[in-house]
Amino acid sequence: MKKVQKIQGWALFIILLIIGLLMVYPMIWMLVSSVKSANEILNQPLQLIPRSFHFDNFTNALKAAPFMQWLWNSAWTTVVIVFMQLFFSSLIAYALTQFKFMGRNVLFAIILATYMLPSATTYIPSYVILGKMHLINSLIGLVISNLANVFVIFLLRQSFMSVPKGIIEAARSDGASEWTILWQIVVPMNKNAVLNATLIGFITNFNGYLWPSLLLNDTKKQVISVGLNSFSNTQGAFDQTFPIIMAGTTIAVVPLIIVYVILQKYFVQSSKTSSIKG
Amino acid sequence: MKKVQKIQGWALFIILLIIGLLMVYPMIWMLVSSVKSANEILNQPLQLIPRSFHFDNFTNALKAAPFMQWLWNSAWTTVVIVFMQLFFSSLIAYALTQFKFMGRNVLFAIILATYMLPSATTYIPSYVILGKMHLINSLIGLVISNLANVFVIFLLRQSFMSVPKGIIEAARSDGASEWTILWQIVVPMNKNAVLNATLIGFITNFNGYLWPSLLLNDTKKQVISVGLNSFSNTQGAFDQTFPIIMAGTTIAVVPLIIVYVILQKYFVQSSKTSSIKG
Amino acid sequence: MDLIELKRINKQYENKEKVIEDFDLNIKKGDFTVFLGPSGCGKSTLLRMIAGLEKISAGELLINGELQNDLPPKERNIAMVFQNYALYPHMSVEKNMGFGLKMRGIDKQIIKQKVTDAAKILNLTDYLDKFPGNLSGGQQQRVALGRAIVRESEIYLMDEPLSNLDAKLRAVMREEIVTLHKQMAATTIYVTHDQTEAMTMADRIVILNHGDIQQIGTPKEVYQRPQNMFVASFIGIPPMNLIPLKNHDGKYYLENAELSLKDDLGNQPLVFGIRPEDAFVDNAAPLKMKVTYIEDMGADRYVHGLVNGTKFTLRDGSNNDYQVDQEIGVGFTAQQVSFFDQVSTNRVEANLWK
Amino acid sequence: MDLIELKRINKQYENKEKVIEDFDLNIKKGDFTVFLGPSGCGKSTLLRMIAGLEKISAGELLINGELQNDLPPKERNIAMVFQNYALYPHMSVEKNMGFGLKMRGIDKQIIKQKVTDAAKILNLTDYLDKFPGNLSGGQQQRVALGRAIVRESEIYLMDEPLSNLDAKLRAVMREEIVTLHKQMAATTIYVTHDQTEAMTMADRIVILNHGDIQQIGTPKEVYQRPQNMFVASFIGIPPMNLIPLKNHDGKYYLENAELSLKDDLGNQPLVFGIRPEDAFVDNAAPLKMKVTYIEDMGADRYVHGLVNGTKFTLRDGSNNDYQVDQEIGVGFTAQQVSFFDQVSTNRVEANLWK
Repeated sequence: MKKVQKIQGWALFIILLIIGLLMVYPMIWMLVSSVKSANEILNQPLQLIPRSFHFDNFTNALKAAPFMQWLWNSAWTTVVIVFMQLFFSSLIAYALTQFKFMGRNVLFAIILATYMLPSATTYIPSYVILGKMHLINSLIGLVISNLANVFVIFLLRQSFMSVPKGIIEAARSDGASEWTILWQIVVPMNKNAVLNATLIGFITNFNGYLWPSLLLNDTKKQVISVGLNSFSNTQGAFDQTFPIIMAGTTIAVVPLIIVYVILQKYFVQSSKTSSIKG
Repeated sequence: MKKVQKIQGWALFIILLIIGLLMVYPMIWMLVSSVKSANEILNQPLQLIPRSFHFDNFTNALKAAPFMQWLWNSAWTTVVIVFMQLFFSSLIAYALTQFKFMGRNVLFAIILATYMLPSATTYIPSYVILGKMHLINSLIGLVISNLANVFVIFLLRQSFMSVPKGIIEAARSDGASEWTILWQIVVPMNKNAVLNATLIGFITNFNGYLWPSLLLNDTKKQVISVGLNSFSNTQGAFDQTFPIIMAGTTIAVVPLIIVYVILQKYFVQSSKTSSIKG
Repeated sequence: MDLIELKRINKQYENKEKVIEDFDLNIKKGDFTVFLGPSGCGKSTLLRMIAGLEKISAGELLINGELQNDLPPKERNIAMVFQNYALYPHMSVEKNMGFGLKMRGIDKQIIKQKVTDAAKILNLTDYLDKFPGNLSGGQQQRVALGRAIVRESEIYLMDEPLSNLDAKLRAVMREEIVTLHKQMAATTIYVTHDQTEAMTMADRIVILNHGDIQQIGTPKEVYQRPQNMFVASFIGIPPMNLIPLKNHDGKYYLENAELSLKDDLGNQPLVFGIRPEDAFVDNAAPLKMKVTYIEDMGADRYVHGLVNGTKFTLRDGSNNDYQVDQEIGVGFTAQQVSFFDQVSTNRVEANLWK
Repeated sequence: MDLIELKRINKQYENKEKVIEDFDLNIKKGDFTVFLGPSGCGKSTLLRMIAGLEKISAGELLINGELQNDLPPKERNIAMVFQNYALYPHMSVEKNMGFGLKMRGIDKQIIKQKVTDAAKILNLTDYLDKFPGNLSGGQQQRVALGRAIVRESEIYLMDEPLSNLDAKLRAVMREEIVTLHKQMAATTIYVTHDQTEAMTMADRIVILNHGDIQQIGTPKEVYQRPQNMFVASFIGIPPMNLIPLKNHDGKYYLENAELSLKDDLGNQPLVFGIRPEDAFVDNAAPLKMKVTYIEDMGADRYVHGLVNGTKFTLRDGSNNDYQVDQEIGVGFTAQQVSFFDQVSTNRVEANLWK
């Protein structure tokens, strides 16, 4: 019997590993393509091991466009946006969950409504407003137009609701102000949700394309997602420059890999802990 | 003292209402613009009350492009995709939280990694694969390429982790199969997370633009987000057709409003309940 | 002037019935007062109004003669121990205990000293670096106590602090809290539904039901002279046996035996009450009970049965065997009998002759 | 052949120490067996292995002589009551109770009938449409019991089912469970750390510590003749008083008083044990205790103190007043004394002369 179960364990492991590999396949494909020759990509697109390694794709890519500038633009705007979104969203989520006031449900209904709108519908009014503030074609404008994020508010509110009332009251009778309770009690207790929001915010903003492509025109002011796309479109014959595009994409993904390495441990860990506690 | 508190309550209400209105402003702007004349939009873009109502913008929009076909394409693909994503994600989230098997953390780490990738990196391999399946320029292809969604897996896993072990065990000793436990116990108990995922999935897919714009070419096969955009781009002089575009956008938003009305009650309700329970 | 004065306190939640109506109570400095009552009797609500966590709908709360109604919790010199400990899960034991002092801007060195001292008293010295999630229930309870005592407040409020502990630990913690109370001589209000806690810890018990005071008294008074049938049956495990008396021609009968009262009560309808430990098996007695269930606790044995359909329990010190359905005679100690009015359920002062 | 046989059962979690080692136990059909022990003693793990919720690392579990080790829970004819009720929060009481039958494909009409019957027994008829979240703790507990009894299994397993209820409700539910057990005559294994539950409900108590059986016996045996010092101090609230004896020239001394034993034990080092209710105040007695704390429970009063530095408790039936730090003499009933070996801590059969 024991042997049968061990074999079943292995089988499950292998099946799930295959699913996992299928999921991660596009990333591997991109990495592999970035060191292949153009001919090899076109002729054998699904072949995983390159016949020869063309690391010069990377140097060519870096020579062909200001990838480093774009990366920097994306990185700092994303970090600032994520930070500000977490800050404002925490404030609103705290008010929505810990205070009782007239119109609380109305406010939440409005937030929910806003969340459902295609973000495209906000582009025109946002563009008009930023224009009046002379912030078109400016990374500051990109940051300002992303200060609030209804999804982050939504996520934090759902999580803040689970903080036991007793802990808030204990802190109040310990003499803590609402400000202190938010930042020293509620936010640390919802570390999980805050990390989720950080991850989601980072990904959404770093990978964001449409809005920055409308807002930013100068090549130097491009963010990496837009820059990479315009680079691909301006490289002429697609079939010949494909490896260079893949190399550029790989460069663009580096910050995501860094964030992944930092956060990955935490998310996987939290799964371990919970499985022990049961 | 009582009076002061009442005034404070009103002040908070008004401040938060203003924030709410600022958030919902783009939607109102769009609705208002859809019944304005082109001149009025261009000359007084921030004026909320139209001088005259031009409902013919809507009939003109419907005459100018197959909005109803596009809406239908978006609606059914979105419903099918959301349903399938919930189905598959529930299965994976259940395995990740309720089974102990080798490589569980590896699998989750891979899912997390996939989630972080800009979806743009998956476009090319997905396109290649769909091409081999002869599903380019097909709504079926759009559905199939969206069957799994790592974000939904992520969301459901985090929520499924909180189901007390005792309840799963009670169900097992009551004679329920794992399949039954998943659909009759775990999913209903995580109604909240499932509704969150439904909402997010609906919004993401209904509003999705880039991937369908790459995959679908025929005008008849367009989804509403892409159709609307190409309609805007092909209407010639932007300043004259702007009201028609806004009318089209308003039409595109109708299904979102329907979903909002259905789900809104639930989300706001859940906030009420939790505030009583404390 | 008493330390805490509650004057015609009312509590009403929005659009709901009043939970507390015109509640009056004074609490003396240094007293250990226990609010005892079933769940929903308003005892926690009262405590939370004193702490400032719940608004007072009407009436006045005075501490040291000063009106507190509109003071926020942090401006009242009160430390509270919460039912579910309410420890901050992301802070070490040391940080949990020092948080209240830190919020009051106390110097770090002094906080450390006070926390170390409190930890020593509560046997928590080895756990100062641990997090609440890694502690047992009893240790978490000690941290919650420690968090309150480092504050050195004038008033301590405790909301069912032992309700999540097992019987052994509860017994230990009861003694610890009483000892702490004596050391610190601080005024304490302790809310519980557990009458053992009330009996063993209180200087004064306030028994509540539906927001009304049923009786105020020392544990002994409350146990021996319950002021109404609610108190009689709420205090004591098993509770006092209550049997309505029959009344013929101005004479009272307990089932078929006449009871001769010293006092003339006219024809007031009475209920007879006797505690299980004041009743015993006496087969010569005219009162008969049909045995339904024997409960042997080791140290004591309770014989449960029915007296003409009414549940009756006695504590039996003998080693005799009883069978279910057996009929036994029940005697009782005449001095320990209580009487209540059948209608008002209030205590009636009356004594038996024998 | 006994209904349940555990043969050299072992439990070891991955890369950890063994929780249970070579555990042997037989349980007879119809018995109410209680596994009693402190938390972490392995009692729940044993129950969960019997239920099939936990793998058996080594050894054999037989039910009706058939090996169960690799059967999933649903293929064992066992109904379990979980500690935190484990009710399905999204199902009505009726659906909760009927779920196990529905999973077994029973006809809807029959399920309805059985659930209605069980609800009648448990006073849940008015709550069938309610959801668990709207019920009190006691009602939730009844639903959990109801869910088990509708299954009409051969074996009932209960994992600390009353631990979340208050003292009054626990007393009521104890009686209900015993009554139910008698009605259904089903074999029941009940896990608890509460010795009152064990004493009042069990046909046979299995006392566990660190995965090992300390003693198996009826409540009376376990209370009156504990087989070692662990059992002596685990059973009884307050626990048995234990004082090491001194030994000079083959004679035993309890402090400064000689004890004359009937039996010749050589120089075996002994511990003297007496339960609080078998000790009393007798100022003429040579054994002296310094009073530290009086605990008046209403029906009983416990006097806690120190005998030459060792904690000692006696139950006092008198109405005398004692002061803290007062020295009183302690007498005891000679027949009720227990002796233990100081080293092995096991019971030593010995009797006092007087």
